[in-house]
Amino acid sequence: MINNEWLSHQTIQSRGDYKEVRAEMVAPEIGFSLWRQMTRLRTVEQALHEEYHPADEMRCPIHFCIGQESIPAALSLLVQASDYLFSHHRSHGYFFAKGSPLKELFAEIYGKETGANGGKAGSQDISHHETRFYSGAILSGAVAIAAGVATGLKIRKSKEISIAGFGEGATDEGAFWETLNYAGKEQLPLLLVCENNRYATYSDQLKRQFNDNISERVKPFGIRSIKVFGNDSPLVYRTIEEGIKSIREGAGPLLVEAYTYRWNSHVGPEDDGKNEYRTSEEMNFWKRNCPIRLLENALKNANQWNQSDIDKAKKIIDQEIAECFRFAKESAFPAGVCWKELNEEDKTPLADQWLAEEQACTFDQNQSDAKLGPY
Amino acid sequence: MINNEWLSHQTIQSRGDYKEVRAEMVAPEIGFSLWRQMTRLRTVEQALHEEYHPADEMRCPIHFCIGQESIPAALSLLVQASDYLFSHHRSHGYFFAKGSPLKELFAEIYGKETGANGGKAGSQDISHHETRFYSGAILSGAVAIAAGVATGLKIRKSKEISIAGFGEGATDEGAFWETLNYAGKEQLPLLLVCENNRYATYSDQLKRQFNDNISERVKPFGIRSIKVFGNDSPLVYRTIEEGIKSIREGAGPLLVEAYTYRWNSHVGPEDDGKNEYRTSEEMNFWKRNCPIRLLENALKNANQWNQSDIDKAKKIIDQEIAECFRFAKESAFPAGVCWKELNEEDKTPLADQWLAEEQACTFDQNQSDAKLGPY
Amino acid sequence: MGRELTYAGAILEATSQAMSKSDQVVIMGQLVDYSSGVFGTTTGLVNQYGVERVRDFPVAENLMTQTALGMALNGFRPLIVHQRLDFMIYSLDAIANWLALWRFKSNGKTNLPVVIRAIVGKGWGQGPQHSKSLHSWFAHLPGLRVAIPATAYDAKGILLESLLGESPTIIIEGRSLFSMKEEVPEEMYRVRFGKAAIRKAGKDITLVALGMMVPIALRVAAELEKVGVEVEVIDLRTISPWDETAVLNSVQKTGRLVVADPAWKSFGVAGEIVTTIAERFRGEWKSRPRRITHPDSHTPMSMSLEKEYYPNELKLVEELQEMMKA
Amino acid sequence: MGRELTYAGAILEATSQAMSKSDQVVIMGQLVDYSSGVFGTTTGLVNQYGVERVRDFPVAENLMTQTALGMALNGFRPLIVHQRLDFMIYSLDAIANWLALWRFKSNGKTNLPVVIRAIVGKGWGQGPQHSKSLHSWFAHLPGLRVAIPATAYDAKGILLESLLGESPTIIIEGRSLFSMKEEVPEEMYRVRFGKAAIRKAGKDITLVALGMMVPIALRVAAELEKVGVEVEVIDLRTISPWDETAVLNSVQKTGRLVVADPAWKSFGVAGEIVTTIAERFRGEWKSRPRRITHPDSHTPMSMSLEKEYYPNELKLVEELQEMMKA
Ligand SMILES: Cc1ncc(C[n+]2csc(CCOP(=O)(O)OP(=O)(O)O)c2C)c(N)n1
Ligand SMILES: Cc1ncc(C[n+]2csc(CCOP(=O)(O)OP(=O)(O)O)c2C)c(N)n1
Ligand SMILES: [Mg+2]
Ligand SMILES: [Mg+2]
Repeated sequence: MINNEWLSHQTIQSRGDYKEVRAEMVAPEIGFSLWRQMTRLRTVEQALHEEYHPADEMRCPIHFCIGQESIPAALSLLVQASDYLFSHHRSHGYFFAKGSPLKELFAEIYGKETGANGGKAGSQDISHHETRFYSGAILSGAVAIAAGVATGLKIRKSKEISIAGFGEGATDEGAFWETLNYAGKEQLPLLLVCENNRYATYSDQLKRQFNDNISERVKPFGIRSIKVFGNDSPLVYRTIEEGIKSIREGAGPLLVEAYTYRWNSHVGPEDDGKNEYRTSEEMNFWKRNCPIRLLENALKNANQWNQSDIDKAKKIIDQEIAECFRFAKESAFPAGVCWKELNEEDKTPLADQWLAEEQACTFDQNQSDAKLGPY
Repeated sequence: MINNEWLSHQTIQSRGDYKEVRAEMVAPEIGFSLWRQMTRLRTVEQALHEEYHPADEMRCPIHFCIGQESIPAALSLLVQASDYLFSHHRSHGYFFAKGSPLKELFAEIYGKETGANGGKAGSQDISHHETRFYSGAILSGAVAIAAGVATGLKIRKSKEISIAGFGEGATDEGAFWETLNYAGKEQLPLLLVCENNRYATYSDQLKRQFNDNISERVKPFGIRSIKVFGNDSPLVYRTIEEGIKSIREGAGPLLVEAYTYRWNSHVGPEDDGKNEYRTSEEMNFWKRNCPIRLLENALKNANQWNQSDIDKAKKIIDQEIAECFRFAKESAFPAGVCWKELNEEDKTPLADQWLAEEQACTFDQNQSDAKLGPY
Repeated sequence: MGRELTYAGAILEATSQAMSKSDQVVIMGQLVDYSSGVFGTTTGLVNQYGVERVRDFPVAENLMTQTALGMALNGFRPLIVHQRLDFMIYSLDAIANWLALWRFKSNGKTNLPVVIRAIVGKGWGQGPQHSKSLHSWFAHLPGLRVAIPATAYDAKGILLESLLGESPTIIIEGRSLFSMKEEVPEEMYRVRFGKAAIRKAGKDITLVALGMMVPIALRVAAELEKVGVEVEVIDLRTISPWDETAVLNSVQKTGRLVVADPAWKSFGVAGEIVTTIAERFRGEWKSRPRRITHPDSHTPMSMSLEKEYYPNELKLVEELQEMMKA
Repeated sequence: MGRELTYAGAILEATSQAMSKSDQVVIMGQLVDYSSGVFGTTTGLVNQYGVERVRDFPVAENLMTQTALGMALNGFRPLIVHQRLDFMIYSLDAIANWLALWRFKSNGKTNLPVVIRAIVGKGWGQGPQHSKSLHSWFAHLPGLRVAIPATAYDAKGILLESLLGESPTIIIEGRSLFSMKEEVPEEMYRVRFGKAAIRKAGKDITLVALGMMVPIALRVAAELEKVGVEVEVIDLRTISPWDETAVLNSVQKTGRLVVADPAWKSFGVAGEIVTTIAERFRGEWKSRPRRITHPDSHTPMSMSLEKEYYPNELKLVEELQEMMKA
């Protein structure tokens, strides 16, 4: 196995530029697919970022994931349609990873009827039931729900797995740790993907946690774990591939901690630099060691770079995005919704089928006093 | 340091009766005090247990702590009046440990006006502000509050410490782990005492947690920890003594996990044996290896057993308890309380002193729309 | 006379019947698999349905609810039991930020049939951390159903309706009702949400009662009958939705409304009922509406204070008689 | 004309003044120590008071509240800020099982002056996890004070009153009020709990408004003035306790009551106000009371649906005019 003991946000920069990406770790078509998926995701995010203000139609908070493409790209090649995937607020990468329809992501952000949730949820709460993708803005909640799905899968003895993606910030919450206790105890088919990008909004991990050691902390809870340099996409791919395989084979929960970095502000297109929470050296380091560029170099070194394939792929991506925008912009806004119906299901097919209708009944007034029990 | 690697509820019994208590670990007067305090607490609990039904006046759930006297006894000799102590539902031992007035404990349980909380709180929510003792029945909550007090102490650069006592069950809760994260990160002056008695109500630790390894799990959170056989009272004393000393000197939080056992039902005097959650072998093992008996033997072996001192001490204890019962029984029930006053403070001395009275003011209706911010 | 069951026994029977009818039904909660069960409501289930479906859960209430949510998403119908509603407060994030709004944010596509039983302690010095009843909180949340059965018959019918229904549901159970015995049919039947039961007809005062207040209300009505006052006792049975029509019709007849809710007075369910009727009642009030509830105070432990704290028959009789004078 | 401050600026000033007056005041919350502060309400405090008193807290809301509680027990006066009230739901155990009942279970001996600021999102697609306002939940709990300031002036006065008061307090702040500017005195002054402000006098309808609904109510009153309807606008300012007398006196004059509450309709604050007045009002209703609130639905993200969801001036004008006809 690779040597990763050194990894932490305190040490990454000091070791200088990352030189260890090896295209040979994965088959050439996987290498290309990783590049293509990362580029696709990056291009989507850049396009949304640029359109945000001029269009003034994406009227919801968006947490862009530029710089963090490697995990979603690897997942996109590895998850099965029947697996479940849960995301936090920074949802676009995971939506993408699950193969959920991008058009519906765009339309959702635009608040349109054709959006994945008909404009009810927006970027930070988006879901797509058909492809088993779910998200939500409250930190750590979706991780716990993912454990619930995994509990169901285990009872059914299913080969499907449940996956939760989140940031290192979510691990501040107690909800995260009670989930780990249960996942470890039950040895659930659960893949936990922690994208450690060092910050929760502006707050450094070491301002909130004793140490940069999440992958170590989870082990005595019965969770296997591994940390990787998250911008080394072939390595990320192989790690997750083996991880998913082991989980499907019944080896129990696994946490993959991927060290990575977000380029943009925490939320929205405005610059949050005035909060001075990170240095330009740090930013530049991570831009130089961007997952796409690292892979590009590795592919070139391995003679797996075919410019015409690349150009073709880029063109298709551009067309897809243009089509997504068109779809989103041309779709209608939702209107005249029935609030009640949207919040409450009034059909009860199973109860209708199995339960007899109510009859009158007696009432006994001889209520005894409460008795002592185990409190 | 002592070898304690072997300790866990799975192994304790299999090693046979515990033979390692050494009276020499502590000064003779400490040995005697430990015996006296344990015996005092045991006698109190046994008396309450026996009186519960015949009297039919202790109308609240009580979680007896018979069998678990060693931690409270050690603490009673080591905490300072100005330290803070927080307990869970099994509160009597900790109330006792803080030197809070036993009479007021009895009266509180009897629901009397003279109780520590005037009969408002009962056994599981009792507190005694004057001696800085607090408890509460919701698991893990008091541990978090103890961290809050420790935060205050740290800001003040106080030499006082904050102590929280709880069972292994409380560590199922996420609230516990988010507290540890913070305590470790802030290196708070906090002593965490986990009395691991194996069960949460009837549920075995291994039914709820991956492993019997709490003291190990807390370490990577920045919490020093040590586990001890909790019925070895000189060892417990020394461990806590050193622990408290180190915390006062600024070494940061420490968790002491003490393996022990409760003799009675989880709650109340009724037998909960029909739930068949523990064997009579187990029960017998722990009764044989009871903290009082173990110390008694050790004191005898060390020639520190003076029967007339012992008899004298026992007599004083009996008198004290009789006095407590008399006080509780003769006290009046609370009556005619003002609910509003009890729940709300209407005095505001500081505000009265520092704030000017309100004046009329304008109102601007030019409310702008909400602006995007960090969500 | 048919077969009798206690309130606890009725819950147990409903659970067992639903579990045997549908593999989707699983139960989770602390100590559900021991012979005492949860106050007798889960006893023996583990022998019949095994530990996979009768799950003793770690003491981690928020996770338990999220686990149920995830299982529901995966096709199950989980039933959660909390020995005390107070413990459930740890799970409010799961309830308010996830469960209650899941259908909404899925754009009406996904339903989560998670059922939560919350037991409310009363008496024997439960004190302030073992006796809260926050049904008004749950009812305030869109997307949840809330019930408060007062009889063994309803306890069974509401639980079955919930377990085989499609909506997240919270059932408030008064611990002091558990030993009440009553005729309960063996078959699987439903008690629908939003349909109150008129426990006693009367023309003078409409007395809407919830949960633990129902038996008290009936005793009070019997008492007042003796002095010629006819109280109509409406057992609301479910709070969200609640049967506005039944209450309105009754008030249309009596012109007097009093709500007896076993919870704090202010910002509670009683206020909602009075307001809704005030908004809709077109007749003339013969007397101003009243609420009979716990005082706005946490629960005292002492036996002597419990007596002052919980509204009793005497107090109700007094209030109702004053209303007849007004 | 005196000096003007925004709502956010007024909060910042109150905090800073309290911190400089008393060492006991500390502030905790995510990102309180960055230059944006929490929407400008904490900017610069860290430079003045240091990191020990201006504490960027881990994302662990329950612990944050318990920490505040422990610090209060230790003699501090902690102020907590939540960027969204929704995040605070994780801390309800700390609030409902500990903070709210501490004084009670100490037998009235110990007060915990913990102040919690909860910001409620509105608009710009906040969606269902960033826009809930659960003030009725907090008001239902005995032992807590709850305020909902609508003006910069009140935001400052209520925060000072709370920070230097002795009771645990929750202050609900509408995010969309933060940029409102107003004359605010520089001195430290108090706005008392339980004292409403009559923002506009009128004899026809009593319009009780809370928080974000106050500016809307005033615009509506101005609109109706033009057609000869005199609306009395009462800004409640605090919810627990609330000024029953002010509302009752007004209704005694107008015979008409409408409550505008920026929250879900059912089981909410509006219901409490209507019921209390219905219990106490001895005159004759000229028209049945009404509530103007959000629908009983979670908040949609889409701009087009936000417009349908939040009550606006037009809707209010309509409702009030209907009341005049009735
Ligand atoms: C319970 C809760 N508290 C606070 C927030 C506000 N919040 C939104 S994103 C965020 C930071 C999250 O950091 P991390 O989990 O590392 O994910 P990242 O944004 O870095 O991808 C915070 C604190 C929230 N969404 N939920
Ligand atoms: C939040 C919460 N959930 C459930 C309970 C019910 N309960 C009371 S005591 C107890 C077991 C506690 O076990 P442990 O912490 O090991 O302490 P012990 O009783 O063994 O001393 C439980 C589950 C509670 N008090 N609080
Ligand atoms: Mg992060
Ligand atoms: Mg235990």
